[in-house]
Amino acid sequence: ERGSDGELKILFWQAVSTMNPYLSGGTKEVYSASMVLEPLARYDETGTLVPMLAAEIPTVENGGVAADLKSITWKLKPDLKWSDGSPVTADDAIFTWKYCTAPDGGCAQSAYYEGVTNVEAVDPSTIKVSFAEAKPYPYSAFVGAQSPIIQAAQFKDCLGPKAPECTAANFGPIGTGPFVVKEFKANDVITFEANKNYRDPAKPAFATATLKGGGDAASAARAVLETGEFDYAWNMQVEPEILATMVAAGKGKLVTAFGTQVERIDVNAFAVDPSLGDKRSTKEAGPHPALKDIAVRKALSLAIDRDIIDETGYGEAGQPTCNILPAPDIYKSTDVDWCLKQDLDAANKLLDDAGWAKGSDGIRAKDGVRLSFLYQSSTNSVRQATQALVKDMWSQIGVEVELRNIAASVFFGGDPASPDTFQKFYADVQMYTNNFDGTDPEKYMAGWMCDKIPSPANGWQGENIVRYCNEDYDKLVVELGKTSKLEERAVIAKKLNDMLTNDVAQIPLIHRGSVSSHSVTLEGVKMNAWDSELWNVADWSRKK
Amino acid sequence: MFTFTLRRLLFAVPTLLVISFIIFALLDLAPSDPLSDLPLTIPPEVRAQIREAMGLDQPFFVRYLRWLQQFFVNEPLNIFEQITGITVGTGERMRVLSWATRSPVVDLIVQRLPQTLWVVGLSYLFGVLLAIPIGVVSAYRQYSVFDQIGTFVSMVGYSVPTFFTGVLLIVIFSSWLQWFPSIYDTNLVVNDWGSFILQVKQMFLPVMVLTLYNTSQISRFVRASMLDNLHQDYVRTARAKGVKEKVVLLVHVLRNSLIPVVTVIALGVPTIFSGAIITEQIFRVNGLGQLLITAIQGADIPLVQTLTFIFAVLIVLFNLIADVLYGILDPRIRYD
Amino acid sequence: MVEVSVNGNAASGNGPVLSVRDLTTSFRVGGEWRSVVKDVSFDIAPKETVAIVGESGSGKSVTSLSIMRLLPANASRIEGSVKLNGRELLTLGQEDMRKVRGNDIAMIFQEPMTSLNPIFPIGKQIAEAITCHRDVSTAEANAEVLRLLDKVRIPNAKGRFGDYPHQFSGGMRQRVMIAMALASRPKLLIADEPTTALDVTIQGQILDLIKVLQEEEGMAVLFITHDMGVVAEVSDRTIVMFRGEAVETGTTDDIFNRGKHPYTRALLSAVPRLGSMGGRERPMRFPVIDIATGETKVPETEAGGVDRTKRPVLEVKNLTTRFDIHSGLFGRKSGAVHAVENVSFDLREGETLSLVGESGCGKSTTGRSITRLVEPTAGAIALDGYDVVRLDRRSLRNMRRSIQMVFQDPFASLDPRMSVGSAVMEPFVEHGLGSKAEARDKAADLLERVGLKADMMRRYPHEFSGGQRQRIAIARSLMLDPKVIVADEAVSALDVSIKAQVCNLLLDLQQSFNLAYLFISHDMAVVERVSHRVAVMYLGEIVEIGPRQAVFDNPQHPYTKKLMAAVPVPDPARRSIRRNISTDEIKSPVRPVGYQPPQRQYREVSAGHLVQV
Amino acid sequence: MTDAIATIETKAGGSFARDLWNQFRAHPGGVAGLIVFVFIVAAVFLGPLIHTIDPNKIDIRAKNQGPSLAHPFGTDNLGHDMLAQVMAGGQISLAVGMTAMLLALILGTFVGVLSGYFKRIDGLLMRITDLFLALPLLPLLLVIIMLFRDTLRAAFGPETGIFILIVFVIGVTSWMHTARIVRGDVLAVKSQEFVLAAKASGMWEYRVILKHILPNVMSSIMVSATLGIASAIITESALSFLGLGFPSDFPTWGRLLYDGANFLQINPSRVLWPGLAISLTVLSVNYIGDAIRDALDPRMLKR
Ligand SMILES: Nc1ncnc2c1ncn2[C@@H]1O[C@H](COP(=O)(O)OP(=O)(O)OP(=O)(O)O)[C@@H](O)[C@H]1O
Ligand SMILES: Nc1ncnc2c1ncn2[C@@H]1O[C@H](COP(=O)(O)OP(=O)(O)OP(=O)(O)O)[C@@H](O)[C@H]1O
Ligand SMILES: [Mg+2]
Ligand SMILES: [Mg+2]
Repeated sequence: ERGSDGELKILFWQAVSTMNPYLSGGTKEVYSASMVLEPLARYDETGTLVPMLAAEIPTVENGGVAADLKSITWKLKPDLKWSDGSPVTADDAIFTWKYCTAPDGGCAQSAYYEGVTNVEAVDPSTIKVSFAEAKPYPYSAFVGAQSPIIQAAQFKDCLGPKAPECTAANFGPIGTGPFVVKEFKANDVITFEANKNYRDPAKPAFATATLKGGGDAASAARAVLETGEFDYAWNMQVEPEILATMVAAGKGKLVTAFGTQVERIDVNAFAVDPSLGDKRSTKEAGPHPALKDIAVRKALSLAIDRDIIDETGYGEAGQPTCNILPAPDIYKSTDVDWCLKQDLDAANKLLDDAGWAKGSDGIRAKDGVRLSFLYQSSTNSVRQATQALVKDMWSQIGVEVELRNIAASVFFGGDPASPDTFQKFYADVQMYTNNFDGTDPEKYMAGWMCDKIPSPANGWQGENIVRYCNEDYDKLVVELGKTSKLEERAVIAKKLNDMLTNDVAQIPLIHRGSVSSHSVTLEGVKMNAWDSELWNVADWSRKK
Repeated sequence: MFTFTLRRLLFAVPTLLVISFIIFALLDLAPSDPLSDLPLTIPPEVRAQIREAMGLDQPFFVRYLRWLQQFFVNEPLNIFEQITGITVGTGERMRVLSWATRSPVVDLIVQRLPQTLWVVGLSYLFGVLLAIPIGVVSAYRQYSVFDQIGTFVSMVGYSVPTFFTGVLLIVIFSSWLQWFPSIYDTNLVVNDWGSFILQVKQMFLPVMVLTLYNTSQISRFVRASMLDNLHQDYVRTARAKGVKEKVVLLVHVLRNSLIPVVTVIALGVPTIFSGAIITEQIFRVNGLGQLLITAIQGADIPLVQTLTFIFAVLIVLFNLIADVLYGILDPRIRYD
Repeated sequence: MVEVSVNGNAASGNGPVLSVRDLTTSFRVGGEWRSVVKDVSFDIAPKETVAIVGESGSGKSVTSLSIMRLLPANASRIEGSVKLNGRELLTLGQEDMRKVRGNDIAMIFQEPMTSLNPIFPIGKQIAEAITCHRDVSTAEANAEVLRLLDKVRIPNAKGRFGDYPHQFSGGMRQRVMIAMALASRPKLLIADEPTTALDVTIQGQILDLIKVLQEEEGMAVLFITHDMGVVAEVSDRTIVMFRGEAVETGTTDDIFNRGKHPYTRALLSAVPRLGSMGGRERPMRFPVIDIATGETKVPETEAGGVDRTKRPVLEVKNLTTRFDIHSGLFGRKSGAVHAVENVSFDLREGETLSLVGESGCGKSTTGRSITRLVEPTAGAIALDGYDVVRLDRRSLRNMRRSIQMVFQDPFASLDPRMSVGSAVMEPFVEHGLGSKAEARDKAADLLERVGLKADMMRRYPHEFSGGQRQRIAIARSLMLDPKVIVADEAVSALDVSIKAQVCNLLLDLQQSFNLAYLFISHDMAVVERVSHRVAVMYLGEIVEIGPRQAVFDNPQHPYTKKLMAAVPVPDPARRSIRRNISTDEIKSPVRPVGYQPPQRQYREVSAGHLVQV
Repeated sequence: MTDAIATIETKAGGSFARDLWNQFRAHPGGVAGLIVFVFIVAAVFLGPLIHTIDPNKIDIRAKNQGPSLAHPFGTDNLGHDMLAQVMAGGQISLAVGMTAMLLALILGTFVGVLSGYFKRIDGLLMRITDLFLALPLLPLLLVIIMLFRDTLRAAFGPETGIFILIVFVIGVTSWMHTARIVRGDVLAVKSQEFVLAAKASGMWEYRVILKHILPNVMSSIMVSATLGIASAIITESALSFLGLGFPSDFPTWGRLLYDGANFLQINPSRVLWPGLAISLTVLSVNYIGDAIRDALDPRMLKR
């Protein structure tokens, strides 16, 4: 029964800064907004699309998707109401599209509306989205937690440059979800209460909810697992043994879901010697003197014991992997596994055969090029532990490593003036996690194309961080774009993945899952890696 | 004294302008990026649009001047309007907006102020209130057991870093004993005895850690200053008059000793407002310190700029207040 | 006055107010007890004034503080007996003792500058002395304070009730202290060097005041001083202390005329007496008497004369130095301290010109202007061929080799963290006049010249006495072979006997090196002894200048006369003479912007003796 | 004659330094502090000669161990030997503490002396002090790292380079208190007659400052120095705590403490030892500072 279970206490150790996912693309903002705002459809815990505001998922079969793949038509559920009682109509969806695509609005999710030429109301409850070109995978606009429908009435004066000025709306959007924002304290705490107009009269079970922010992952874990002060905490990036002791307290448990995140080590294809100055890490610098040799790259990958890394840094939240595209299942390649097991002998042999001989200092060298690498990553205790482990492992094959960690705000920041961004990659190798939204890998795999290499020309804005360039690969990607059949797409995607791994364009390490913790008294949590973790918060309840 | 104050105030304006410029330039130069915590899945074009919406594509001076206008004209006008209800002009003017939250920075600060004042301010107050008697007794009974112990404890108090004591206390009192919550609830409204107890409980650990630190530091000052004054000629005069020892100590010596201490205390007040970054972080008190550190980590330049600038204003102001207090308390000092 | 024998039990009708027997006071220094007052016994009869006299460090203050029991309890030990009207004080409980202090025995201290609490208005501080012994209302106490302030002759008592100590001059502060001491009509007043820190004129005022009040109130006074002149003026009986012991006790008259102990005689011989130079033209050394034997070690001899035919080494013409006062919002100039106004004089080799005048009249500023330690506003200074006012930095540095300074405070004028050897060598080394070894030889030589041993060079200033320090400072000033030495109150802070020694030293050095001294002092008696010529300054101007003999024997300007009259006369016979000195504070030299100093005319009384008209 | 008296009272001979040492010895806290500090320094720099495990050696099988004979302080979650780490961390922390303190001291003294001695630039310098008080440390660190890291890395190698950066940042942001205190002292010393005497003897101003002013403000400078070491160690720790600072394979006490904090329950010694090391160092240094101040107290020198 709605409101019968009292208060739900959620802890996000990174605090939420706004409730409008269009203004901040941050995961925490998207998740918290998903308690209030809903899209037409979203992914369930298995990565399957399920209708939310829509009555059903449009497909070519049911006619919802046009045969030429150039439009998709959604039907709203009947009698949908905003939390203020007004009806949800197709106009709200149209407005949402306009809102996110308005010039100077800085909409963080505009990628979801890419290629959309028009959104129109067929009737008050039917929305037609048209695309410029055929879209083999048309579920982007209004799908997933990143692209929810906002109320036209509330945001009508907030278009374009005015968007940030509508503080009240951004902090307390009117939605259709199970909860309503009662009070929003930016970067601190959000108080919710149950939405009286929620379409399921029995839900949510909780009368109120608070979402508290701040602190660090370990203390958040402690608050749920050990002291029981909170019901749910997100993103438990904590050393596994610590989590294990906390879980032993018996107040809570961990839940994990695996999405598409892969912790990887990028190997730079271009030379990065500091003497090259601004040419560093660009085509002009020429190929990397050591890493251009596939034997070296392969040896590096072989020398890594991914199990140990997983065990010390990830535990349940990670699995060793050789794939850069680890999920969903249909796209997951099973062909490459040569790197899963550490094989120092094979690695040493590879290097010996390739002529990299150990010098008096134990470091291998060939033609005056020493295998001495600068290995950078963002500041984060798990990453630093991994760095230390990898350094140790590589030292066993005669490779010397200098570690560097850079504040995340710099490393992942795009400041073109900073030498320390991961896009500039002024290092031999670097480590971070990347993934893609939703379940379709096409755009993600396109990120290794030759023209996506970051360079001063494109303001270092390109997804091909490793500077991989392979014509065959590019051709396959183009083919993928033309293929609409799921099975065929999967075959191509796996091929792409295998190419990347076998060429050692980068070294995949760990397939990372999202881990959250919840109190043993909380029921109904279905951990979801494809959408907001709070996607089914309406179904949560207190164990009696 | 009045003209001295006025002159210093006038002089403070260019000083603050220079400071604000330097801070702005520093923040602008810093390589951290407000978009860095966005998922990597957000494509570069979208990032460029977001930057543009933040005004980041504008030249440095334009942004600085705009901030100046927003901070010195718009925000005060806004406060004026809120207080008086009179609308000046169109009433529509750009406020200083945080990049991360897209909300007015001043509102954020106002929201954070209570926690910081409660926790950091209260511990400062406790620190002062405890430090004075401790310092007085320590000095009066120099080299006594009390003094030795007091000296040791206060040494420990400011030698042991708060991030060590803090973590230790949380594990002991929150995790093992479960006496106090490990997370500060900013939503708690104190309206009855029960909630008051809760409030006291959640403030206890951070306030204790900070109070220990503050007490240690200030009591050292009080002690030193008392010792300086205890051997002054006028104390002998007072005794020779037959004044009671208590009065000698508490009226003659203490009053004189407090003059330098008061200025030290005044100079320390701005640090209340900067929050105790690490302590707030450890005890999850979402106060100004936490706001500042998240803003810095998130490269939220308008927020960092405004916070640090307010901090600079407080520093300059309390420097002045310290000087003026000195002049008021010590009749020998006459500026002008 | 009643004659009371030393061991007071033969007292007439009423016994002694205070009776001290075998007082021994020790301090714990580094774990050991060291007595600094040994077996001192004396009595004070009602209405009697007893003086304790002795060198610095002889235990005078400790004696008085022992009586009051104001010494630090844990580091001091008092033995013997102190009886106040027959009541033993040393065994009294803390609270009872407190009731004695300020009530039965009151005390005034040496340093009026620091003995008052700086942050309370003086009215309040005096009232406190009343309220802590008597249960009176605030209004009554305040009325009483006003009466007391009137009594100690503070002009406009009502208006100054709420003023703070720093708003008073030294003399006025000492009056406040006296008022405070009188608040409960004590039976005994202990005055510990109440005038030492004050100017001559002010000293005279305070001495007079104490005498008058004593008569009015009928209290006994224990007067502590090192100045025999003061003793002669105030006391009925005198106790001479030497190294913690009372070496001689008797009526003041006896002590002065028939003192037996060699130390007493040494003290007396060293006292400069105004008028003792009558008829002599040139400066004269002080006699120095050996304490052990009582024999004169250094006889009085006349110093050298001055060759008046040579060009002066220093010529000062119309020197004016003003310090601007800024105030208001933009710090505009709102006035100026006219510290030195239109001062002219000259100085020849081997000559001593003394600048005298009360505190703040601009003596030091004149000295500093000549050395360009402060920038003169106008005027011309010719020193040994340098045009001082117009020198650039480099030649200024060279110029300073010709003129050196010796300062008042021997404790402040040496760097406490530099060995005296380095301190003396420093100027020589800094000017690159020779090697380190040469510097050392010269310094050693000079140290011996000033009566110290060359092997003291490695010691630090705190290991020397005040007199020794002043010798070191003098040695340092000689290091550069200067022509002129500005001695700014160089002997004022020293004890009588040491003062005599240092003056003798200065005279000796003058003869050996043919030095010219600009001798700045407010001590007329010393000035009379050491100078060839004298200039009297008042409010920044020279009001009278001329050969010493002429000025002292025939003072013309009223201010000069006033100064002369203020000097205490070390002759108990002339004790009852009162000076009738006004109670004014010193006039301020602060003038508004645009103030035009009046044109002064000088009248020549006799050859070289000029007086402002 | 009185000269004779005074000479009796003076202790025969004795240099300034010896006096100082004698005074220092009379302060039990200071002596204890000195012993502890010397012990820590010795342990940190000589200890590795006895306990020869490489601090960066990873032995993953021996992770999270409690104290044992092989690992007296236990091991961390990667199997690093904690004792070796604490010793290596101590070398860096102490070196950072000392050098950053020296830098802050030099800057603070420089500014303090100038603004105390030259009235004309006093206002300006004090306002600059205000500016530095207001400067946010973290962005400054980021900027400085961005601007100078590569140059310094090229010139001094990665470790020394980052060391110089950290030291520079800590030094540059912590000289203000020294400056204020020194300024106050200079104002007091400047008005003493020996300074005037030195000037009157024709010394250059800078020589006066060097030879007379500086030695006389030494006592505050020394106290600032001891406080400075302490606060530099704490600041470095705080930087590590906030995730900036040295590279991760460069243990410092602050980083060890920070990394260990989460393991407090599993392995308390991970927090205890670095925490204790920081606290004891700072405590002993503070006591030493106290003793030095007492020993340099002019009241002690001037009888
Ligand atoms: N609190 C104390 N502890 C140790 N020694 C002391 C203390 N007070 C005074 N003395 C010593 O006692 C001796 C006598 O000192 P006292 O102050 O009585 O001299 P004084 O005759 O008053 O000299 P002055 O003329 O300089 O005032 C000195 O040697 C002094 O150093
Ligand atoms: N640097 C200065 N700035 C402003 N006023 C000053 C300065 N130096 C001296 N004065 C003022 O100039 C006047 C003369 O001072 P000066 O020191 O020359 O007097 P003095 O005759 O030496 O007195 P004393 O006997 O007290 O030493 C005093 O009123 C003093 O306050
Ligand atoms: Mg005395
Ligand atoms: Mg003077």
